[in-house]
Amino acid sequence: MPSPRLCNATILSHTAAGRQYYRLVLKIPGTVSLPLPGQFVMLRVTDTIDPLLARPFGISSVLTRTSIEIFYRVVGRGTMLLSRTRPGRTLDMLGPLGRGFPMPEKGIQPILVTGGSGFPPLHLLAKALKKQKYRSVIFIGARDRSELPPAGILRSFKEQASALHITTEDGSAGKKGLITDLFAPYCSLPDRSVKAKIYACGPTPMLKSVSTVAAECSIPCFVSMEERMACGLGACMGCSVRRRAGGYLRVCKEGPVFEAEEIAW
Amino acid sequence: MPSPRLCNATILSHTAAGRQYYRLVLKIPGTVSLPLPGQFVMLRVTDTIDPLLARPFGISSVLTRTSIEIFYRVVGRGTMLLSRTRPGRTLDMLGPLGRGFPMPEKGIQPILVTGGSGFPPLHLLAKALKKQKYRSVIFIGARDRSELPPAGILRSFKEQASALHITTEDGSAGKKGLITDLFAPYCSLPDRSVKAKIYACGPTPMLKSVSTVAAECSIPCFVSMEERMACGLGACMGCSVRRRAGGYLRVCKEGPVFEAEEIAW
Amino acid sequence: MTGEKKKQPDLSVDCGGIKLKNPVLTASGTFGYGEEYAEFVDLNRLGGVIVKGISLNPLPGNPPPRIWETPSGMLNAIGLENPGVEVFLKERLPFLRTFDTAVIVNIFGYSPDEYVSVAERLDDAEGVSGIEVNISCPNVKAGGMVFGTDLQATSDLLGAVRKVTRLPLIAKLSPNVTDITRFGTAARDAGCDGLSLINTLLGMAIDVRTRKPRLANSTGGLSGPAIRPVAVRMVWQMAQSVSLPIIGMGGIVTAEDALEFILAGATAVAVGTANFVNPRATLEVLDGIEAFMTDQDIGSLRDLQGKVMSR
Amino acid sequence: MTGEKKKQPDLSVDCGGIKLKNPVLTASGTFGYGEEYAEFVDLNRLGGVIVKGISLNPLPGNPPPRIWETPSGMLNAIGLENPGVEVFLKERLPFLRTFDTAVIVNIFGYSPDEYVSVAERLDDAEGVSGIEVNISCPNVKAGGMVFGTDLQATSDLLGAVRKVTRLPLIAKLSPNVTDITRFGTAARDAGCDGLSLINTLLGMAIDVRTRKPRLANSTGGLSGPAIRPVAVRMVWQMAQSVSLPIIGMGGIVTAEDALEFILAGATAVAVGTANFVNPRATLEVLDGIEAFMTDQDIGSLRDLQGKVMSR
Ligand SMILES: Cc1cc2nc3c(=O)[nH]c(=O)nc-3n(C[C@H](O)[C@H](O)[C@H](O)COP(=O)(O)OP(=O)(O)OC[C@H]3O[C@@H](n4cnc5c(N)ncnc54)[C@H](O)[C@@H]3O)c2cc1C
Ligand SMILES: Cc1cc2nc3c(=O)[nH]c(=O)nc-3n(C[C@H](O)[C@H](O)[C@H](O)COP(=O)(O)OP(=O)(O)OC[C@H]3O[C@@H](n4cnc5c(N)ncnc54)[C@H](O)[C@@H]3O)c2cc1C
Ligand SMILES: Cc1cc2nc3c(=O)[nH]c(=O)nc-3n(C[C@H](O)[C@H](O)[C@H](O)COP(=O)(O)O)c2cc1C
Ligand SMILES: Cc1cc2nc3c(=O)[nH]c(=O)nc-3n(C[C@H](O)[C@H](O)[C@H](O)COP(=O)(O)O)c2cc1C
Ligand code: FES
Ligand code: FES
Repeated sequence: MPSPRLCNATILSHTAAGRQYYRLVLKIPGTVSLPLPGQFVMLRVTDTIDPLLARPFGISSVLTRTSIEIFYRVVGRGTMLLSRTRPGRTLDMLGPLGRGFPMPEKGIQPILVTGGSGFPPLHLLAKALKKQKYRSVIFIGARDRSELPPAGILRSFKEQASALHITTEDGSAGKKGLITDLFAPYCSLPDRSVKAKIYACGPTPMLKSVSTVAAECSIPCFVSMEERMACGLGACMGCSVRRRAGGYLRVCKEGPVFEAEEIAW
Repeated sequence: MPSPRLCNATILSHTAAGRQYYRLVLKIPGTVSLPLPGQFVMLRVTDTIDPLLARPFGISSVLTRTSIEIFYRVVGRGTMLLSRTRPGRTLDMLGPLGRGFPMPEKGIQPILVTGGSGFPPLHLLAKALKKQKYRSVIFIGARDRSELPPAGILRSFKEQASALHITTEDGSAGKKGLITDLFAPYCSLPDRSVKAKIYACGPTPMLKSVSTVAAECSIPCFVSMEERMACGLGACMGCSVRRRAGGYLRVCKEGPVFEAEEIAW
Repeated sequence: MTGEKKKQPDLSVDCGGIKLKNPVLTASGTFGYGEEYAEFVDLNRLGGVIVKGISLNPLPGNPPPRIWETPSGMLNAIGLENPGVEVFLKERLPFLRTFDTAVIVNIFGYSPDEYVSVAERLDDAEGVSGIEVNISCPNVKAGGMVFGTDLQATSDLLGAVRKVTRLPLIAKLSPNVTDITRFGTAARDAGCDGLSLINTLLGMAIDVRTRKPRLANSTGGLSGPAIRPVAVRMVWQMAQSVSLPIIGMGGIVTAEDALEFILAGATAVAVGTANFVNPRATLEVLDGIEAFMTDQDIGSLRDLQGKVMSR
Repeated sequence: MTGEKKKQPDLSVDCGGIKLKNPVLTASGTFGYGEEYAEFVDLNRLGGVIVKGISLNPLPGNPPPRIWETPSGMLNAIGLENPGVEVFLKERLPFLRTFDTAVIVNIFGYSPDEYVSVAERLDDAEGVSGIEVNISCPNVKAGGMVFGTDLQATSDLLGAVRKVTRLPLIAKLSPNVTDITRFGTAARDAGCDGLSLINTLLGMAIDVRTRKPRLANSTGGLSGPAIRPVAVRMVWQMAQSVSLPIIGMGGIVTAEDALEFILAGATAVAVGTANFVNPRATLEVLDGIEAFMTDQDIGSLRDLQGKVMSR
C-alpha cells in the first residue's frame, strides 16, 4: 500500500555544491506528500545496517511535483557515506515530517535569519514567501566565507529577498561581525513588533541570541531546532529539547519549528 | 609500506556471467603477489562495517600481472552486497592466502573434479597445467544445468582439457547422474594409482565421495576445502576442519588444499 | 500429498493467557502508543502492541541528548518519559481499543507501591490484555534497575503486583545479570504468567573531542541488531530452565531474526529498534514468518517453538 | 607559545608494572602469537602483544563451525586451541623476543592447579613481561567461565596464581556478570596488578533452515564493534571503583574508539576482532591516537586517562 510518507527515493543528481556542501536531488513517487517549508525527511544513507538509523535533512527546494532538493554538509560517518552514493541509487525516505514554519499574516514583514548549515529550510520558506508576495529581509551569518551557503543558493536568496545581509566573523565576505550586529539594530526599528515575524534556522547558540533579540524587541520568532533522532515520528522520545514551561518537546513531532519562547534556552 | 598481500583492489569489470554467477575482475597493484592455483583472497564487500568480516574467494584466472578474475554466486548477505558494487570502486583485499595445489610430477595425468561453485580454483589450475603441457581430464558435476559453470568457463575448461566430462543429476546437460558415476570407473582403470593425481574442489559431500574413490583406487588426491573464516591468516583458529590424525587443520593456513587422507571426513 | 495446495499456517499463540493471533508484538518504548505508526502499519494485523512504559504519575524523562547511535545499535536514556496512567487510560488506550489486537501495558515505578498502584488501576480498565512489568530499565537511577538485578527485590515486587491484578502478568527481565534464568524462576515463583527478554544492555559512549558522555545520563540502554546474539542466547537458556512462555526480543529486524528467537524457545517476539529503521518492520517480520512456514510446510508455530537442535 | 612547534606526545604508560612504550596492545586470541601479523605490522611499534591463551597441555579446541558473523560483531567458540606452555616457550616466544615490545601471556586452565602450573612455568621464562589470567572464557564448559562469574572462585584462583609468580599479573574479567566492579575488587585484593576488560559476551545464533546453532558449541563469545558500548561502560564503572590500571578492550577499530576507553579510565587498550577486519588496525589506532594528541596539544596520555567529564 503506497504511503504518503514512506518511499524509495531515487537519486537524480548528487554533486559537490561548493563551500563544503553537497546538493542531492531526489525523485519521489507522486504518492508522497510534498514538504512544507521547515519540514524534514529521514534518509537511510546506505543499504546496509551501518549506519543503523536514518538521518534527518531539511528540504531546500521542491523542484517539481516529484523531485526535491537537499543540501548537506559532511560532518560524520552518515553524511560521509551518503556523499558516496551515485545517481540511480535509491534511498529509503521517511517524510515529510514535523511541523514547519507558519506563514505570516498578510502585511507582515518576514525576517529570515540563518547561519552555518541552517539555510535549507529557510530557502524553501523564502521561495514560498516570495511566491505569496511577501517582502522578506534575509540575514545570513557565517564564521567565514567557506561556511556560507553555496553560491547558487546565495543568488537564489537574493532573488527571493527584498534585502539580503551577509556577515562573516572574519570579514571574508559581507560585513565583518556577528549576524546579530546587523540583525539586532534592524529589529529595534520602530513598529517591528507588530509588523514583523522572525524565522530562524542555524546552530543553537545563534538561535539563542536571535531569540533574545526577538524577545527584547517583542517580535514573534520561530526557530527550527536540531537534535539527534531515531524514529522521526514522535515514538522514541529521543529528540527532546527542554521546554521553558517544564518538561520536554520532541523536535520531530512538536517541532522542528518552535516558537522561540517555548524553548528553555 | 606496500605489502605483498594487502591492497585496495579496484573493480575493473563486474558482470552477471550467467548461471547464477558473477564475474569480478580486480586490478591489483604490481606490488601484490600473484596467486597460485588453489590460493584465495579475502575481500571486504562494502566500505561500511556491515558485513564486518571479509569473504574468501578463489581465483579463477590471472589475467595480467595486475588483474585477477573471480567468479562467485550470491548465497547470502555478503555476496549480495558484493554484487551491487560497480567498476571504479575499490575493495580491501588480503591475499593471496593459503596453500594451493601442488603441481604433479612430470608424466602424471591430472584428474580435475569439480561441482557446484567449486570451479574457480580448478580453472586456474587447469590453465597452469595446460601451460606446462599436462593432459588433464576434467569432470564437472552439477545438480542441473543452471548450476554448471558459466558458458565461458566451460569453453575454457574444454580448451585446457584433454577430455571433459559433464554430468547433471537431472540430465539437463551432459550425462545424467552423479559425477562419481563417470569418475569412479575412470579411476579404476589399471595403472591409475601410479600415473594419476586427483584435484578436487566443490561441496563437502562431493569431496568426500571423490576422496573415497581416490582411496579405493589408491590415487593421490588433493581437495580444496571451505570453512567460514575471520582472519584468513591462521590467527583466529576459526576455520578449522577435523584432521584424521586427531585435532584440527586450519583451512586458511594448512589449506585450503589438503591431501584428502589428512581430513576426517 | 504432493500437488495439494499448501495450507495457511496457524500463527496464533497463547502467551501466558494472552491470546495473540500471531506472535509479532512491538517492544515497549519503540512504537509509542500505536498511533505514531498507525499510518504505516495496519495495527489489526499485529499480534499485539506493547506500549511505552507507564508510571503512576506523568514523568518528564531525562535531559537531552537522550540517544546515540552505535555499531548496529543505539544507546538510549529516555528516562521513561510518559504521561502517567490516567492520561494513558483516557487519551491513549481508547485509540488502541479500536483495533483487533492485544494491548499489553508496560509499567514501572520508583517504588513497589508505585508499581502496585499502576497495576491496580489497569486491572479495572477495559481493553488491556496484559501487563508487562519492567523491572529492568537501566535509565532510571532511583529504581527499576535495582529491582531487576536483585533476586529478592524481583520476587517481592512481582509478588506485590501479582496480588492486585487478575490480568496476565509478564515480567520484563534485565540482561545485565550473571544468570538470567534465576530471575525467570523468581518471576515464575512470584506468580507471573510469562517473561519478556531482553531489555537493553547497559552501555556508554564518549565524545572524545568534548570528553563528555554522548548521553546526558552518562550511560544508557543498548538495543538493536548488535545485541541479538546475547538475546537469543538468554531466551535459549531461559526456555530450557523455566517453563513460562517467553516474549523474545533484542535486535529483531527480519523474519529470520524472529525465527531464531522462536526456535530458541520464544512463544512470541517483539520488534523494537527496527521500527525506527523501517516503520513497517513489524509487518515485514510477520509476512516473512508466514512465508517461511508456508514454504517449509510448517502448519503451526508450535512446530517451531524451541525446536533448535542440540549439536 | 603560538608558532612553536607542537611536541611529540608522550605515549608511554606503566600498566601495573609492565612498561609499555605506547598503550596499544593486541587482544588475546586475535593476533595469534604475533608471527601471523608480522608481515603487516612492525611489531616493534606496538606497546605489546597479548598472545593467544596458553594452557598447561596442548588443546585441540572445539569442533567446527567455530565462528559466525553477527551484526557488527562475531561469535567464536574456538575452545582455546593452543600448543601448550612448553611448545609456546620453545617455538613461539623466541620469535616474539626478537622485537622491542612487551609480551603478555594469556593463560587459562580447567582447574586452579593448571593455572598455577602454567604461571609457574612462565615465571622462569625470559622475555615474558606479564601474565594475563583469563578467568572469563565463555567457551570452555568445564572451567574458565565458572571462575569468572563466581567471586569466591575468582579470589581463590587469582590468589593461588599470585603466589607462584613475581611477574605483573593482570586479571581478564568476564562481562557476563551483574556487577563487574566486584570482580575487579576481588582481583585487586588477590594481589593482581591490573585488570583486562572485557572478554566476550556470551551469545548464540541459529540457522533457521537447519535449526542448528551456528556454532558446534551452541553458544560462543560475542566480540567486535557491537559490544563496544558495553565495554566502555564497564571500564568506566571499574575505573571509578577500583584503583588498578585497566587494559580496555571490546570493539576497538579506530583511534577514536581507543580514546573512548582511555577517557573512560583505561591505561592501555587492546585491539581484537578489528585485526581480522584490517590486519593493520593496531598501527592505525596507534597513529590515530598520536595524531589526536598532537592535534589537541595533549602532552601525555595521563592528561586523557579517565578524563571523561561527568554531565
Ligand atoms: C530537523 C533536522 C533537519 C536537518 N537538516 C539538515 C540539512 O538540511 N542539512 C544538513 O547538512 N544537516 C541537516 N541536519 C543535521 C543532519 O541531520 C546531521 O548533520 C546528520 O545527521 C549527521 O550525521 P552523521 O552520521 O554524518 O554525523 P555523526 O557521525 O552522527 O555525528 C557527527 C557529529 O555531528 C554532531 N551531530 C550530528 N547530527 C546532529 C544532530 N542532528 N543534532 C546535533 N548534533 C549532531 C554530533 O555531535 C557528532 O559529533 C538536520 C537535522 C535535523 C534534526
Ligand atoms: C577458500 C575459500 C574459497 C572460496 N572461493 C569461492 C569462490 O571462488 N566463489 C564463490 O562463489 N564462493 C567461494 N567461497 C565461498 C564464499 O566465501 C561464500 O559463499 C561467502 O563467504 C558467502 O558470504 P555471504 O555473506 O554471501 O553468505 P552468508 O550470509 O555469510 O551465508 C549464507 C549461507 O551460506 C553458507 N556459507 C557461506 N559461506 C560459507 C563458507 N565459507 N563455508 C561454509 N558455508 C558457508 C552459510 O551456511 C550460510 O547459511 C570460498 C570459500 C572459501 C573458504
Ligand atoms: C528508545 C527506547 C525506549 C524504550 N523504552 C522502554 C520502556 O519504556 N519499557 C521497557 O520495558 N523497555 C523499553 N525499551 C526496551 C525495548 O522494549 C526492548 O526491550 C529493547 O530495545 C531490545 O529490543 P530491540 O533491540 O529490538 O530494540 C526501550 C528501548 C528503546 C530503544
Ligand atoms: C577468535 C577469538 C579468540 C579469542 N581468544 C581468547 C583467548 O584465548 N583468551 C582470552 O582471554 N580472550 C580471548 N578472546 C577475547 C578477546 O581477547 C577480547 O577480549 C574480545 O574479543 C573483545 O575484544 P574485541 O571486541 O576487540 O575483539 C578471543 C576473541 C576472539 C574473537
Ligand atoms: S526522533 Fe523519535 S521522538 Fe523524535
Ligand atoms: S580464518 Fe582465522 S585461522 Fe583461518
